[in-house]
Amino acid sequence: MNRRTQLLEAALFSASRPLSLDDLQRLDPDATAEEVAASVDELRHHYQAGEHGIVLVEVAGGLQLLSRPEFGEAIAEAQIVTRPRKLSAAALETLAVIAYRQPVGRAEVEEIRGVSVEGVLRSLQDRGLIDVVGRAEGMGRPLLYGTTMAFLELLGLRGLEELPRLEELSVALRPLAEMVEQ
Amino acid sequence: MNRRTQLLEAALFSASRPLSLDDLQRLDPDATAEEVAASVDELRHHYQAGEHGIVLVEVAGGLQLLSRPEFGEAIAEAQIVTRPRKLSAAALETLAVIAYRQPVGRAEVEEIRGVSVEGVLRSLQDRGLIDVVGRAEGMGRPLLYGTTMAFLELLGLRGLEELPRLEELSVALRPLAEMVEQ
Amino acid sequence: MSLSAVSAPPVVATSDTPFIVRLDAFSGPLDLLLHLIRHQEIDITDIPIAQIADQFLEAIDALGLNEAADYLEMAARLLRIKVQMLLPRPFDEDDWEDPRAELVRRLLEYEQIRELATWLSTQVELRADRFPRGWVQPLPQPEPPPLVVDLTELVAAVERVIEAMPQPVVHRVIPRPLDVEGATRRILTVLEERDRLDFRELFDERPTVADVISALIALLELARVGRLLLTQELQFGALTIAREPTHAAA
Repeated sequence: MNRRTQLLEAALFSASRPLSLDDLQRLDPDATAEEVAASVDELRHHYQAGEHGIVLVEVAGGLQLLSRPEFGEAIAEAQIVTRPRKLSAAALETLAVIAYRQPVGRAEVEEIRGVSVEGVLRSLQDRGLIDVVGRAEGMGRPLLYGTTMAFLELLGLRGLEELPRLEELSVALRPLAEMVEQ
Repeated sequence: MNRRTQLLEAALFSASRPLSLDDLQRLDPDATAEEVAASVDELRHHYQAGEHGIVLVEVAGGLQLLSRPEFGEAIAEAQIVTRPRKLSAAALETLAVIAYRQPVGRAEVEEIRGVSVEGVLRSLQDRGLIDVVGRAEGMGRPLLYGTTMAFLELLGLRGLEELPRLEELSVALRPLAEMVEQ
Repeated sequence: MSLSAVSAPPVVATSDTPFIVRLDAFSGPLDLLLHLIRHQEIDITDIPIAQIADQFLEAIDALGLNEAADYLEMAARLLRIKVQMLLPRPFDEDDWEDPRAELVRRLLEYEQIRELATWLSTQVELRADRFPRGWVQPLPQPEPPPLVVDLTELVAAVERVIEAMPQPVVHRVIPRPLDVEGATRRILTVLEERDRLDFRELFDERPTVADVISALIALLELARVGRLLLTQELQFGALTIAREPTHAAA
């Protein structure tokens, strides 16, 4: 592979979308269209000789390097692409806020956590740990979230009343208790 | 390349994170550890011959396919990949303290840096570069922080042992020790 | 890093050539202090504290209190060391403990951290030119592994939330010049009424940096001439001001 072909390979590898010939041309503005096409051909040949786990395919938007489909199942089974076993710290914290303050709107959760929680809310909802339980009064009637049965099951609780009460937690929790009363 | 090597190549290619030898072994449970190692060697050779835009590197306790650094600029300029946001001086200093003192509590980081680090800790945690790794004994049982695999990935390190050793720094602590004894 | 972002100040600063430093270019008071020391090629084991303290105060004077909180603590520390340096040394020099020793230790430790931060930054940049696979391939999804969460984790998460809750914002204030004389008068007036008070009682709800620094300088001066006693139980604890017994109220 010459240097230009290597550059195109690196770009096709790192891109999060298929690359058009225009995209590839922009990588090396000095190259002629023929030179770019020749590099693409070289790559296609290299990967299509059946010697590799990767192939170069033409999809709607352009060219893309993909792993060969026959390996998909083995990769999925080894859980190499997806590996969600534990909730992230961000998800746990959001879940904690919702558990203790439900029903609660997104704005309030964001105010407490000091960060945007849109994505986290969606993923908690996808996992069935929280759900929309109503709408608040007032402007925009924002959605209110609460925890689900699955949440209780996950924690092995019979009901929300079995969550540790704030007073029973360490001293660090007192400020929240005060805030809740406000 | 035999079929096993192709499978490993496809898996390394599909994962956007480093894969450990255990991960690779799980792909082909019938293969012996030696066979997996042999396939890895074959791949490494194949990509390291300087013929490709991609290389196989050891990072964060695993193996990862990455594009070759000399193409980074061209790919970023063609807007095919956006380079990650740069870390602020405050974030870098905080990471340095945590990397060397982990597990370490917020108070100690603040003592060393001489500033409040509440916001920085939170944003480093949100970026997945540090995480809570435990709690200290003693009053208030403060949270202890440590660096994550993502931190190693960000730096391209195989492990924490690749961080420079304190003795290698130009600012040695020795003159100080002498001074304190005076 | 931060240093290169600062326009070069004069090599030697005197009272008529004040430092012009952009504080936002510094990552904290230690960074600023190191800059003052290293830029003037001062021997770190023999810091002219009076000169450095003045330059430090000058640099932070323009700050609003909100940004200055971390800097104020350092200012107080410098002023305390400055006073300690003025106290007569014991006859036997071996018994003298250099009041600057702890500060020097912290500065050197911090300088190490800064060097490491630079290394990290270079490393991140090297790495930033190598990209991982950009596209996440949709693959047949196996049964997702069961989630693992327990109550302890949830409780820990609650505590983290509380710890990280945003602090109330103190509004930016317009800087005023220092008024040490006024602060001295106020302290003496209060001490005529009371035997002891907490440092914080000297201020109203929203003191300016100038207020705090003025009071600090006044207090340290009054302590030095023996008009009052300053005590601090813990390193970052409350500062208590007490009347010297010899100046007891009539």
